[in-house]
Amino acid sequence: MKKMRGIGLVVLSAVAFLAVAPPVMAQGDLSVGRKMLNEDNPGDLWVDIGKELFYQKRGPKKVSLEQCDFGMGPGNLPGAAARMPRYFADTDRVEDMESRLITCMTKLQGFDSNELMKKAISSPRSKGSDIEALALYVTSRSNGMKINVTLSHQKEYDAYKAGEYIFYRRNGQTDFGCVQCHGEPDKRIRLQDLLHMTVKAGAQEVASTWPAYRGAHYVVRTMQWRLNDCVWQMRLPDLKYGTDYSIALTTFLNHRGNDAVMQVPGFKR
Amino acid sequence: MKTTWIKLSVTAVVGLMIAGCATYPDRATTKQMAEKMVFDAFSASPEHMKRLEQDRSQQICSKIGDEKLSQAEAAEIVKLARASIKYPASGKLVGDWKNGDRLAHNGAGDHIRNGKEESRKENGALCQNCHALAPGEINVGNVGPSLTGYGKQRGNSEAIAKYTYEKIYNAWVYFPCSNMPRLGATEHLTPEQIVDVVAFLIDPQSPINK
Amino acid sequence: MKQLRRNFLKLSGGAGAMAAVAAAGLLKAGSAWAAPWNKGAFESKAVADAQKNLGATSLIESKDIIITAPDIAENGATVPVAVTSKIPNTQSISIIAENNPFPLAATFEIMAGGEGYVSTRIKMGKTSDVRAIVKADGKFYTATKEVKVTVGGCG
Amino acid sequence: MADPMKIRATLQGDTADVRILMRHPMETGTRKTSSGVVPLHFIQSVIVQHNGKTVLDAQWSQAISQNPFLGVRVKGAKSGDKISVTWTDNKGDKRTDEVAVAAGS
Repeated sequence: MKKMRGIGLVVLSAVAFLAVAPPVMAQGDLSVGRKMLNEDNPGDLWVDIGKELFYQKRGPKKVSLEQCDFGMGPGNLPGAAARMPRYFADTDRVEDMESRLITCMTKLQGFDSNELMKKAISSPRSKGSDIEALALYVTSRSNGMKINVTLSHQKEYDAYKAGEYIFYRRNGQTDFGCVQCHGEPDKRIRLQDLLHMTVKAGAQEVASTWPAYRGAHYVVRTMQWRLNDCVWQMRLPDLKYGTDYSIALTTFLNHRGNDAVMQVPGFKR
Repeated sequence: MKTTWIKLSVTAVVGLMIAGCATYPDRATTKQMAEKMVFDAFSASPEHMKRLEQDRSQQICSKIGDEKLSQAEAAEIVKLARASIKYPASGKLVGDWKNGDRLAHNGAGDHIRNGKEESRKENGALCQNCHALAPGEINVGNVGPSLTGYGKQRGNSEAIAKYTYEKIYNAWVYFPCSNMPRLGATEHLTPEQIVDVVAFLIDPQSPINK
Repeated sequence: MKQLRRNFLKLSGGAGAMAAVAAAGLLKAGSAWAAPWNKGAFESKAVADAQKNLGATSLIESKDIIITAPDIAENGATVPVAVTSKIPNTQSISIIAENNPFPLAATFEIMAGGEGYVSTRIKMGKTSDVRAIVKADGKFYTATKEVKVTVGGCG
Repeated sequence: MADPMKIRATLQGDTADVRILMRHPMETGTRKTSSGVVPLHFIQSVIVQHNGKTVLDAQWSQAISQNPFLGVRVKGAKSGDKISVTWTDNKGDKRTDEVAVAAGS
């Protein structure tokens, strides 16, 4: 230990370091911070909020969501999210977590679906939306279980193939499809890592980490938000909530992400 | 005629399902379903909805999985790209590198939120999002190749200026279906903006060549 | 005695604070006693002033202070920073983000039974040295680590 | 008013590894929204106690991130010991939560 003459010395050495630092070196330098953020994820705070919302009697019909069937029978949550999106006979449609929640909140609780969708994606720095918290809670009940999105109903096959088609479909001012950013390993937009989704490991990360806490927004986000933001960056118009487009893309990615172990909330920059 | 055919194929699929043999839809059916999904998924003015419509080049370039571009398709892309390129009225292809530097670091323009187009004086050139630029810059992407030392390696001849201008205007003229947006052809950038970016890339004084 | 004085300071902090203290039953035995908030240090705009207000007139550079933080922060609004002090009798750890408008982010007083370790997350407006100041046996020790902050997104 | 914290306290040898997540806006007083500047609102004090004895007395500024995290280590802990955490913000809001130290894995 030696006495320091002042801050100037430290600043000088920092400048010297900058001058010799290699230009770009993302992965290694970022991993320390990512590990620290992942270990203690504020998104965990929303699991309990979602749980409370799930069991509360809510909506015009004043009932809880305990009778909501996520594919494993009414109220049977463990493992249900790991198998979604999937076909639901009551709506004769393939649904993902967000669209299924809207179905149940509309049919069972009597909420207005347009109102729900309007509020589904919360403002950054807010307390988050009900659907964000509920989606996290229900998905967290599959934590530790393997993703197992099976294709058996014809509509599931259709969703998968349509999702694949959309993944590669180039459009808009940027000429982008999803694959332009997510088709190669170790790519970044500026410093932000892009998952390599055309290989299993990348698809597995998608399938097992949403809903996630979005650090820059301080709220929990669902996959639907991720897709909205992607198409915004692609310069496409406003993506509607819970459409077959999103469900198809999610079916495509989650099916390819099978066998990943669910661990939500994820932590995203 | 066409719809009848699709109806028939859907019936066939339903038939299969009942027999317990649901399977992947064929190519034409997939396209039909997915295209409908695309146009049902967005709420926008007719003008903004047009962004979802693919032009001929985008259609060709939307290869699924490992599908490859054929020789004939590549030739068609190059031809379409060549035809798209417009040059600045001044005829000068090298502009102000300082403005080009600013544009290269600007990732904005053409976004749509809540039905409204981003209000900006001008669009950014988006370079920084995908390319390494001046030496030592950290906050740069790597989806495209590094542009550090671009002019140092290639020089700043008229031929290089023309190549660079065309590459930015419509990258597909040299690399059919590459990941790079056709920045001039889609009117994201004006010819006048592109010449400034050309200067940023090839001018020996530009920080990218230091 | 000392605790009573602290509590008095707390109470004099305004009616709102007083109501909160009373409502929370802070006056009961065994409840948490907070040291008064170091207004001078937290409101200092210069690093040197913040240091002075912490009582640290001279700093000894120490390798026994380990700052764990990313070299590059992906999001300046949430920069994880952990400080481990191996200096015996560590009494407090302060975290300073030198280029922030108000550099002092936090001060942790560590009592007997606490270990010389804290981990938290701070906001950083721009690339800066993160400085830890450790008080041990009445002396002040320090270490720094640079964290580069980039703006996120493609905005 | 204030939302519950999430506290994990796990024994590692005779030290409890304590990890605390809190929900709080941690407003810097400079953020502008369409309805004006959001007033300064942040946690100023966090106290961590081990079986009723204060082991950490923290003072924070508005530079601590929204939805704060605090990690500390408490020496001489046993499984079942009580760890309690109390935060107080600049508006006088406060919150106390408590957990028992869990045996390490």
